[in-house]
Amino acid sequence: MPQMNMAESLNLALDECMNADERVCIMGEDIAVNGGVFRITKGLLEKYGEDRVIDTPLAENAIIGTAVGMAITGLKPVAEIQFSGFTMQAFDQIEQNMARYRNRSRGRYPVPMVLRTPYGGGIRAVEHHSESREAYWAHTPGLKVVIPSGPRNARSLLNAAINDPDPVIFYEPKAVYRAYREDVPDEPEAIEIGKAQVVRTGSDITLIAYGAMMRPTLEATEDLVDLHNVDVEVIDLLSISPMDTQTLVDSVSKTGRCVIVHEGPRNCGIAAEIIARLNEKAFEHLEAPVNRVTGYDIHFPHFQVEQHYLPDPDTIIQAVKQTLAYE
Amino acid sequence: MPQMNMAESLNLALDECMNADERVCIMGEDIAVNGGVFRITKGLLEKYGEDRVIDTPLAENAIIGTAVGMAITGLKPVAEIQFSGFTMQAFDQIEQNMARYRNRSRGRYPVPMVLRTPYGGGIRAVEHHSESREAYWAHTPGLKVVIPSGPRNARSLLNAAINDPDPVIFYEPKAVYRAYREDVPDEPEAIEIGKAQVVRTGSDITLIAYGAMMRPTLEATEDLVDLHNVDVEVIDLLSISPMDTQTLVDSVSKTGRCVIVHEGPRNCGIAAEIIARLNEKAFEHLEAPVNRVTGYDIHFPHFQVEQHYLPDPDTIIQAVKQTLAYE
Amino acid sequence: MPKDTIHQTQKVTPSAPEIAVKSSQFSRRPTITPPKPRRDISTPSIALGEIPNLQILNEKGEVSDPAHEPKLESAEHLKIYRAMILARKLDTRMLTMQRQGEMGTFAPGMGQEATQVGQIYPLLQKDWFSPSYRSFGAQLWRGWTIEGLMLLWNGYADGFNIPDGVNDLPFSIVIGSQVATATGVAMGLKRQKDNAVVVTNFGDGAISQGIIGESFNFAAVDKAPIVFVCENNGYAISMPVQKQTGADFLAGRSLGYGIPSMRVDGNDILAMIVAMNGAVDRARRGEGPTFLEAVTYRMSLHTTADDPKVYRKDEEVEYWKTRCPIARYEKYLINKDLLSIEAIEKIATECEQEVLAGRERFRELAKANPRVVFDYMYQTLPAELQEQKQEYLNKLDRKETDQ
Amino acid sequence: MPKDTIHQTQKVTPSAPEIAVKSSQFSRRPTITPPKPRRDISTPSIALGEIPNLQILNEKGEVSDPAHEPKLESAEHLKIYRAMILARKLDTRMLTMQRQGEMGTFAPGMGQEATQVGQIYPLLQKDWFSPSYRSFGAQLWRGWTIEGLMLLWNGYADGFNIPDGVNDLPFSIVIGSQVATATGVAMGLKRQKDNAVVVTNFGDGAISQGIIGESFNFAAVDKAPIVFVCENNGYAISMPVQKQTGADFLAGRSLGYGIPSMRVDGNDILAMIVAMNGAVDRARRGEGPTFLEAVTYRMSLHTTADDPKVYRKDEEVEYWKTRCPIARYEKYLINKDLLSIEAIEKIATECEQEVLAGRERFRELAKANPRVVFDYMYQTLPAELQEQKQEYLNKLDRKETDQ
Ligand SMILES: Cc1ncc(C[n+]2csc(CCOP(=O)(O)OP(=O)(O)O)c2C)c(N)n1
Ligand SMILES: Cc1ncc(C[n+]2csc(CCOP(=O)(O)OP(=O)(O)O)c2C)c(N)n1
Ligand SMILES: [Mg+2]
Ligand SMILES: [Mg+2]
Repeated sequence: MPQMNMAESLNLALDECMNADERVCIMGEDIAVNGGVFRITKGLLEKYGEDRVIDTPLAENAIIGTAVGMAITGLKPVAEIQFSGFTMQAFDQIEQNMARYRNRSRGRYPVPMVLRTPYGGGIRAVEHHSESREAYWAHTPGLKVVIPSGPRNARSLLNAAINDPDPVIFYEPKAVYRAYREDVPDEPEAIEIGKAQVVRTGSDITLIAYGAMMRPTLEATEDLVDLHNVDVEVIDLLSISPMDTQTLVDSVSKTGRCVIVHEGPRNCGIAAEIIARLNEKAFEHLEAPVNRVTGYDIHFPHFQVEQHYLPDPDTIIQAVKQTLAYE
Repeated sequence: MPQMNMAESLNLALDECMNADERVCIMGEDIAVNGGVFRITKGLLEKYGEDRVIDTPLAENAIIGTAVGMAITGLKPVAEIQFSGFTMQAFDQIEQNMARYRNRSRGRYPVPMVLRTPYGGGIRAVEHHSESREAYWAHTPGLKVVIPSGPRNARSLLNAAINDPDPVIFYEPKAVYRAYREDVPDEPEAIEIGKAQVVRTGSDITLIAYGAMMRPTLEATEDLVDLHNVDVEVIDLLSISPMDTQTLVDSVSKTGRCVIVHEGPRNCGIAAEIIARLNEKAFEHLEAPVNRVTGYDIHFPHFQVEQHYLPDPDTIIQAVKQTLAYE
Repeated sequence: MPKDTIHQTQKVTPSAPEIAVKSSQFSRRPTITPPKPRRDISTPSIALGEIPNLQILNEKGEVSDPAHEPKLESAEHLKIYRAMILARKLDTRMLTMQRQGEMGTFAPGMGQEATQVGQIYPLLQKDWFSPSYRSFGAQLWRGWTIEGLMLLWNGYADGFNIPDGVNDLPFSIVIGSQVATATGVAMGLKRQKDNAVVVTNFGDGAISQGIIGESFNFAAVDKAPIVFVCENNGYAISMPVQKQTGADFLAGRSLGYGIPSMRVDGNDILAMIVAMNGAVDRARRGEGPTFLEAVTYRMSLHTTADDPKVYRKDEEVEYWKTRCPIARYEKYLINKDLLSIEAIEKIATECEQEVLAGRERFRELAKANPRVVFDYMYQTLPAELQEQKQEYLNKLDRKETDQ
Repeated sequence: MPKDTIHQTQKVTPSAPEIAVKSSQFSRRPTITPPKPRRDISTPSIALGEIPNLQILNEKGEVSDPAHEPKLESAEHLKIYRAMILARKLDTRMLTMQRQGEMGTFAPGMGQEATQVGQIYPLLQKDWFSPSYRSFGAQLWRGWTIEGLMLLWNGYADGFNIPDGVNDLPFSIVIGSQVATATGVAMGLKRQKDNAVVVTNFGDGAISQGIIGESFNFAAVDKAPIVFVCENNGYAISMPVQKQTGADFLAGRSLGYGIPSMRVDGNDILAMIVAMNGAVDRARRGEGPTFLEAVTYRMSLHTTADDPKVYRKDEEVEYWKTRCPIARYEKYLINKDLLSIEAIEKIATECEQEVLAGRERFRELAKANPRVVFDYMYQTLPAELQEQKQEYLNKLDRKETDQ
């Protein structure tokens, strides 16, 4: 099992999917000759040629719009949007065609495509390069939304997304791309879109996070367990929509307390939806208000202060303490 | 006090704002010569001339983008997007300029503009003409989002939106445009963006709704009060973002039970956010899970069956009964 | 018209004027490569060439450009004529149905029959068509059924079922949106090397949408096999095309993207067929996209919810009636002895019957099934949607009990 | 350069070639009104006219088009030259700072100094400028400070403070986005009749964005006082302009919208000044928008995160070094006896000092205040955000205690 960082494991997933299925093609700005600004598509042009590795002109809406058309003819396009902030440009084609074509053609034209895009803060980037707006897509019927948290699950999740018969938004935590390496099995692992992963079992409180927020969450967990003697259960959501409500409900029904962590804005964010579901299905087990540790409802700040905006282990620990203290 | 329907009262608000402040100008597709496809801007071209009543070319993104620019020069543009489904085309300029310019210019260029758009189902319209996606905007920092429910509050709320120093998304429940008439005072009433209205006080359960959903909610209320002997408290949210959390918390703290009604998709919708806030601030008072009566996470169906998609009094009554039955 | 014969149209000769040459200054690929300057700016100016205009039949039905008059067999002429009549009959009938409460808001196509039938005439069955909403005429030719169109405009999901053997996309209500999908389809077909082409249409208002420019660019860069047809019918709802653009005509819009273009009299079926034939052939030969501006007129309402009296003069409509595409073609066919007054009446009656028969089938089929609204969302409905579906079905059950 | 003198530039004579005439076929307003056909298509074709190319100084610094050589005072020439040197010095210094960890990722402008300074030279203080991110050179001229630019590229919000007396918009990172805002500003200025104009710039990649086409259209229809400048520097990150478009050049892109255009040698400061002067005058006279394609070259990296070796050859960069806009202008000024080797060195040293002084101020100012991130969201912070702000401030307090 080779050690890989997430950039490499995503590249591996693309490579193996393109190798296995010649309908898979990739497209986006600077993804061919340049191998992508984060080098996720490096080397694929040389292997699969211009027809399947397509450097597109600079227009996100048309990237998604044409990918939908290509999918309708039977291809499986994986379109990259260079930064998730620029999915706004493609909102029209995402909401109006990508998410709808199966339904509006009454099943005749499914859209088995993937929109890959790096999201989130933490790399000292300029304006519009640190957004986390997965909630927009969760609120959009017809899409699936998944977010890996590490090299290993990134590879399997991307593989699953590419092989999914429906359109998938694949958010890549760019802060994790080169953050660490981990063992990645030679063969792709089966992973089901729609399933969360309990990464640590515990009995005192449930911590729910995903993507780049798994790292501060796990860091906080370590402290909580080691220094504060709190037996934390940690869930990596992985699939934002559909969501593995059952796993969340089971966990919180057991622990009675919960903290949810994400970096996107709070208002109508993913945490709100999780709370609504826990309210519906674990109400009688809740011993304290579910706590949200999220980004604020402000624009992502300039990078000198981004670390203060982003949820960090300390804030998570505070929230856990507060939630545990609730009587 | 003349009786007016909502189409007329909105027209009145535009007229009085344009009359009072010559910086106010209106723009959009078919709004000048044609007076708008719903006739909300009727007669204004004749009164205020081409420079202030602008028929734009057919491009929503540029409508919002140029409105932002006009606002930066000191005008107060009120831009109409013909149907809220087509705000998707303008997502880019809404999120990236309209919502951000005050902040990115460090206060130098506020954007005192309004985006008016008819939303929601119920008028037997074709695809893409019945969407309710106010949650997108609530999730977007920098915006305010308001939705009137009747002729009288529509007029005051639009007046407040136009006079607000920040960008406001103004959703108009098109099913209500001509649904009924009510007394509208001659003078605009002071109304504060960010405040909800308790339209009926009660002690058993809180019903929260807004926009077009106020009608089925009030109808359900009548039945609940008259036939089922339930003392319902009803809140018209009016302002979706910012939200009048305090009024909601006070009400639910009193009643202990709550049902929220909206027609947009459920996942990450406004109801989820309300539940999250009640969970945070009224937890100890909740006697039952807060119930959501919302649109489903599917595309708005073709109009022959739209009445089944939309929340109706019966469904609301069922939800109230279920919530009251919870022990 | 029997479906299997539709796509066996006759090869059109002579061919269209050579548009690629005439606007070649725009479509010439770069020849200067580094290390020389990428763009040579040492000449005092760049000549832009010209855009051909094409009209073959003038408004009196006379041949004004004999060099381009297509040599079509009589049967072919009658097939085309009939398709235009059928489109108009459907239009008229649906308007009546709408006024009688049997039809939803829809967008009549009256006056655009030549543009409609001409734009898909050269397509084979394997080719694709991605239309806007005002495209009955073309859709009927492509194999969509009368009852299907009636269903969908009356709010029944079943209207969106794409008939067997038809490759087309369902029409799009979102202005301009279908053009991006169409471009993607063309890019996909090209990669699958099956030599099929795509036609997409949009209005004079639609061309203001950025996505159409983006699509032009993608198609040009990819040399995708697609023909873009702008049906300039004079209005986008209330907005006259003169206020929609600062240019004098729309045909120039594609040139800056390197896509050759032509302006066609869209009320002249022969010009439409010849122009489209040339453009489709170009696409099929792998020479990339073409753009046509078809100059026509919306003789009827924008939609049945519209009142054109607010924004246009009756005299203008009257004027355009004299340019009616059907009348013009009729005169031509009569002059050529291909059509008699009796034949005209016979065809009119047949088409009316066909529409009425379609309406009968529509009436039989017009049963809304509210239970299916979840069924085409995903290949497999996720658990959370299964729950919502159950909740929804319970609601339906309850309603039925209540009733 | 003292701020108050910046905007007192000399009136430029002779004027630019008459572009409005040369491409008049596109900008001519409709003359035929109903009941005649809105669009006359009876002529066999529409001649498109031509796009002027403008180069005044060739790469050797010789005057290649004496008819258009602007008659500028010596002091004016030196001011312009100095502005170009200052831009390059800032660029070079920031690259060093970035490599030394004192600067965030930024987009160097080396090679584009003539395009930069030329495009805002004719602007008055009351005019507006809405630039893309690669616009140091122009922003310095407009009154943005060195320390401000350093601050913002190094992630300090204070860098976005717009200096007093400067009307400009902060540059935009979102490709194409600034063009819509600029168009709206122009529409706003026109309505307020204060006779000011707007210049906006964008790249050869940006022009693929639909919003730019939409903005062209809005500006043309409104006759808004704006000049669109496309800095065609050959690349959009790794994408050569030849793959970005199917056309041979970009200047044609606006014609289909009815906006006249010109191609300018963007490495020729005199051509840039003359072309911009004509375009700005046109706008100020109320004649509407103009589009200029400035052909230049990005001599440096896309951003400091980029490695151009992956996608372009050294020999290409070498070739373009011979076309350096500064060297070319220097030769011209030396030939004209306006500049000596000593003067060149003196100006270089002064500019270097100015940049270093700016860096000093930057270092003093470079204190991030995390406490203000909520402060410019709304005029009055809503209650729920006040709560979030408090939560956030508590977190900061806690951190400070922790440290
Ligand atoms: C994106 C979008 N914006 C607005 C509308 C509303 N609308 C429907 S038709 C129409 C005018 C279209 O005019 P044109 O493109 O000329 O086509 P025509 O109706 O004349 O066939 C408008 C504005 C829409 N359907 N989609
Ligand atoms: C909407 C959007 N899409 C993508 C990007 C990422 N991006 C930044 S610069 C760039 C290339 C721009 O090229 P060009 O317009 O030629 O300007 P240049 O960088 O050459 O000055 C890209 C793709 C962005 N900033 N905004
Ligand atoms: Mg039209
Ligand atoms: Mg460039």
